[in-house]
Amino acid sequence: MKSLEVTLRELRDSGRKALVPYFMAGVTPDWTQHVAAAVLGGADAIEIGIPFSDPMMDGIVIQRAAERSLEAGTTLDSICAQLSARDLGAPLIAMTYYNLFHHYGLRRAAGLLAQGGVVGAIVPDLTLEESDEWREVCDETDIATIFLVAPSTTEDRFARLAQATQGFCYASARMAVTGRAQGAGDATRVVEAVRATSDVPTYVGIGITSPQQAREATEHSDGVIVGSALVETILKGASPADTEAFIRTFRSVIDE
Amino acid sequence: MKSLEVTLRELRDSGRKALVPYFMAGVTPDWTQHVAAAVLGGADAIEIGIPFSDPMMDGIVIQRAAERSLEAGTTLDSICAQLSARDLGAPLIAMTYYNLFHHYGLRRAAGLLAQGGVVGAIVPDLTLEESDEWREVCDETDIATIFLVAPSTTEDRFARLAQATQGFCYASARMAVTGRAQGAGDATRVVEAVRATSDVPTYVGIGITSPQQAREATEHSDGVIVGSALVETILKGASPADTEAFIRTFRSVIDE
Amino acid sequence: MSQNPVYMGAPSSTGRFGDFGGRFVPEALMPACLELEAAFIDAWSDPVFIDEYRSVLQEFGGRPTPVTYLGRFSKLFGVEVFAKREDLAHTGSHKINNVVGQTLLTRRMGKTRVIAETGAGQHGVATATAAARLGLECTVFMGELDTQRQVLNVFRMELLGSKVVAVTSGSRTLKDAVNEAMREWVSCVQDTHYCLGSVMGPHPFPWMVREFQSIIGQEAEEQLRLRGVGVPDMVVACVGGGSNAAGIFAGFANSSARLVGVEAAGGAAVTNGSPGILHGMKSMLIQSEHGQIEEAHSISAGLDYPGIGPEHAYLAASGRAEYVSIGDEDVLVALQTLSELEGIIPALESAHAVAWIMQEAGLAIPRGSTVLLNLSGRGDKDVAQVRDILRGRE
Amino acid sequence: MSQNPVYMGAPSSTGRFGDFGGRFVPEALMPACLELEAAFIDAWSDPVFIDEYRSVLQEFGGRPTPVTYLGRFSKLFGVEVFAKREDLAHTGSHKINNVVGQTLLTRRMGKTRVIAETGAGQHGVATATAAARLGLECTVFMGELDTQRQVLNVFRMELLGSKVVAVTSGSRTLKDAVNEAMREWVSCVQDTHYCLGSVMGPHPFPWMVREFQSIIGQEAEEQLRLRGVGVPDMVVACVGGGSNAAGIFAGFANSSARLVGVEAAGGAAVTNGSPGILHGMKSMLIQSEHGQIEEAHSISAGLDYPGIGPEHAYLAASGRAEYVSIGDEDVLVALQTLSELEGIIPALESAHAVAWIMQEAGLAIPRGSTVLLNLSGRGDKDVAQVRDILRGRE
Ligand SMILES: Cc1ncc(COP(=O)(O)O)c(C=O)c1O
Ligand SMILES: Cc1ncc(COP(=O)(O)O)c(C=O)c1O
Repeated sequence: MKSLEVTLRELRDSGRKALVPYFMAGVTPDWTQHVAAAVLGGADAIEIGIPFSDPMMDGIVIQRAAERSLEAGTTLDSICAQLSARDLGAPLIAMTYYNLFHHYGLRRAAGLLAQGGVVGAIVPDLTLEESDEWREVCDETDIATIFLVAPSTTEDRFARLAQATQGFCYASARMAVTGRAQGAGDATRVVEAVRATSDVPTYVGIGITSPQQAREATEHSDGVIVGSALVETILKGASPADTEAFIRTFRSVIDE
Repeated sequence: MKSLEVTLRELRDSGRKALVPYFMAGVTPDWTQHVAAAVLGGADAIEIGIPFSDPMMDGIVIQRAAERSLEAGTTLDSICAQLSARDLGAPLIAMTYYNLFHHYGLRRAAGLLAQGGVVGAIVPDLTLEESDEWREVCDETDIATIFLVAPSTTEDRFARLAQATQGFCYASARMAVTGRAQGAGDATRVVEAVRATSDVPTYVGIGITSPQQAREATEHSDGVIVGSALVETILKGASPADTEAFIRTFRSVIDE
Repeated sequence: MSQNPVYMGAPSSTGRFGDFGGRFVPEALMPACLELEAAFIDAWSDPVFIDEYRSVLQEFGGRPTPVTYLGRFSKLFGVEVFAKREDLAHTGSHKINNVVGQTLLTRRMGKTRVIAETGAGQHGVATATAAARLGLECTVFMGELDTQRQVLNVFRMELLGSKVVAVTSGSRTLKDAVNEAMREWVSCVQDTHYCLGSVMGPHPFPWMVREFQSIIGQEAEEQLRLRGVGVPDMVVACVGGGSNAAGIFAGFANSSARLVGVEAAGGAAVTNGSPGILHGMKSMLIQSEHGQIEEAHSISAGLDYPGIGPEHAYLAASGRAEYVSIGDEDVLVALQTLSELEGIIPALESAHAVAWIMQEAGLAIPRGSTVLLNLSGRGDKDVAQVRDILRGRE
Repeated sequence: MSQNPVYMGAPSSTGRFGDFGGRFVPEALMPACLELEAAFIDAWSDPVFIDEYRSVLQEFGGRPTPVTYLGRFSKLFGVEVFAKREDLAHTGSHKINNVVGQTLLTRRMGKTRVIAETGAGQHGVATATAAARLGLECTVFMGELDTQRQVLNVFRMELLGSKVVAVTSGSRTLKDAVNEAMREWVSCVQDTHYCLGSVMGPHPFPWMVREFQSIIGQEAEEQLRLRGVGVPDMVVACVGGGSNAAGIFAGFANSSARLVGVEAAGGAAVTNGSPGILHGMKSMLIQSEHGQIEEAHSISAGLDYPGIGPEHAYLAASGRAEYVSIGDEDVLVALQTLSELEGIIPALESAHAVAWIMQEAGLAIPRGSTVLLNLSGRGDKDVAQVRDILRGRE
């Protein structure tokens, strides 16, 4: 079992609902400080978005963040170098599209991530069927491969994805890309479908924009992922302190 | 034999080359004074252009004159009324397109012309083949039907046209509409082709713009028609006195 | 025993259809008209020529064009409408049929150049196209106003190697372009053929152009027959000069089908005109009380003509065909309706025929009738204009 | 005994053509891709479906399109060129073949709506057309820049009853329109089919679109055979995503004909690209050293795509087909040359293939070779742009 999953299972067993914010790497020069602030504010793990020119699964907010980051010259190397320069105090999970890893070479990409302290990877356009190679490479490191399930996922796929995912299972609350819809949507049904075949921690994402929604989502799941809502504040100029406060609010409402 | 032909044959027999200027009726309020001036200057007969919206055989100068005349409200009635008001001192030959006569009704049109003292008609889009009705109507009056021949006319047609034409035969010097080309062109050949089958007076037109050209054309023919060159001066504001001078110049060069 | 007259055969030897047609041209053009008549009669009875004409239309022109059943349109209006798809012919309308025939004839007559008139540019582009294919020189006359309204069609002709001459006389539109082409023809009959764009002009043009277009009706007749529809109750086509209508009527002239020609309300020569002589022919014309030809006005440049081909004048006079008219507003609605229901954007010209069917379904067209609609051209040429009109209203 | 590989059959069960293809989509779309794959396999072995597909293409789409011998062009360049005339298909290009297939499949799957991406608007107009015919709702995604460059095509789609959404992300062109259509599809897979416009995207799209386009090659093969030309020495087509090329290659994949795909120099995914993953497929892509997809640049919007269909990547890798590229200047000259010599104004896309033939006649194409050129579309959509460019130089 990958270390990420060990950590997240322990978290669940401790009774704490996981709060996983998403940051776009390189979107501002001080982005790692935002990450550190989020950890201070109560984040349990961090999703690190690695910008890609064609983010098929992302809505307008994360697209803009990716564009801004790419314009600033961000690359996979530069991100991993920045990450390896400091310990951010929580498990880091990379989130990006498969072309980047493919282009760098899977082994080289995984090596860079591992050097940056990354312990998990979400690759939304990498289907289970196409993932063998990547998973083998990850298994040479401690990087967990995290799969998504969606409201449209069929029964047999729920089973296979829940078996295959490592660390946690990412349950899309809705049929939507990031930042498009709001609220828990079909989360309960999706989470239950995963639980029916696996006891892997299951987090709800896509559409969680308010602390209240996060709280509702954790009522039937093990944690939440907060993406566009947070990225938007950073695009609008939030400071690391603002980010800490943002996360703290979510934390406290979830923990109420 | 129509009176026009009698007159023109006498003219030829007298050794004088005919000079036939063309005027666009109604182009200026004083157009009939231009006609009278031309007769004073030495014109032997007058072509009276009756404006038509679609003058297929006319170049840009006569088109513009027709447009101007139509804008001023000229109609076949108004022209004939003006003509019947005074004796202009020379045979008048109407020149227009067949639709006008057809629209008025052939008999009515011919009647109006006759009342206006018109003794001949040139209808360039009325082919010999389509002319029976019109000729019959004209034969109820003293209006001569004048046909054109052209450089493209074939031998058999030369014969038939020269037989059919009354008053004179209009020999196009060139394959062109009025006011397009200059000089005598194929005139000699065309005139000779007419003469080979008929002794009707034969006048050269289309392309006669200078007294010198007129003179050359009359060397092998019985007369000339001067159209666009004259109309252009009137469009540019020539007075009846100018017109008289214009004609006088042609007359004297022709008679030299 | 009374004999039914035979419609749409050859005209009289003087080019008459009943009282209409004939030949009213300057003597300078008579030999060319006679030469053309002889050449056409000769060619049209020569299997080699006919073969080439047909195979060029097939291999180059995209014939046969299909007949499309307009399912959703038919359902909505309660009549069974089949569209003959001239919009799919090369250059986007039926005009190609005629120019392929005439350019082949040009070459056969040993001439090396064609001239043509054009309104919106459809016939000009078609002529430029057929001329390019044969390497004939080509000059197109176009009213100055039209050259400004249709800059892209001017450029298209130039791309195809033709020269476009802007005509500055008269109303500076189609009627004047015809005049100017005739004038030009006078000066170059020797080596030049005047490739007239519709069933108009002096004999043999109305007959010849109809013959070159009758492939539309022949195909449609066979297509409907093979598909079990048989003779339709009605054949409907728009009428400018009348070539697409003549072409499709030709396939049904002596059948039981009612023939309906739809003119633009602002250029309805049959409804509002009277007999007269223009452009070498005797036909129905819109003219003033003093016999001056009036300007037509239509949203569709191709119907913006104050006359109609002489054979139509005859078909109207004899009662064999009916002629109706449709205004600009209804045309716009028809264009939109056919686009949305059937995925076919018709030319504004063709939309006149569509509009009449929409207007008369259940009235002049009994419910359940089978209607053959001639979709004479595609609307691509018109979308900029339609957009401007519709946007201007928002 | 060594066996020749069979080209252009079905891909592997995971949608691979050699190393290329596959399915790289969000999990949310996987069920839809699987459903589509099953539906296509079922439909494509159902004679009733195939019959309807073919008869719609015939009666509505204008098929078969002819093969035209380019006589004057051939003479000038010393090679025998035959053009497959997709420019004569309804809506002006081969795109109609694909959308007729996909919209019929949409209805068969019980879905009531389609979405599509479009660059210049050709595929958008085609989709809007086929959707209108079946009464399907239709939304087309188009880069904001493209909506500005192609206002008339936007209006055309609207006339056809479609909604056009301007995509404001990324480079605001075709690539981003695909991303946005995929995103939209995630939120509406239930009732909506994504009608992809080329042989790209996740399995089964590259295969399915090729199958729907292979009617081009089948027809051409038969047409050349019946006319005694037989198998041509070479088959040449332009390549954006690669659907028209795949369609015509399909008729000759296992023949002796050389297959040549012509990319735009500014979007030459085979020549200048490297393997990567985009828009659901693994293929050759133009990308930066850091793995970011680059923008393509071409005078022709339809070739302005940084990738190529995966089967082409495979045909290139296996050596069965050659891929070359042509720059904007040569394309302009080719467009003018074909227009003047043959009376066919090609689409800028298709003019790439023409330009390559002009460039290589007597060189890579031996004198006297028979060449089948896929004239994928007509240039009417491009004349305004070409005019602006040429006028700008005067
Ligand atoms: C598409 C289309 N339909 C009809 C016409 C009218 O001509 P005709 O009445 O000769 O068919 C035109 C003329 O340009 C046209 O382009
Ligand atoms: C006429 C034409 N040809 C070619 C293409 C390129 O697409 P593909 O490579 O899929 O045939 C397009 C795309 O819009 C097109 O419109």
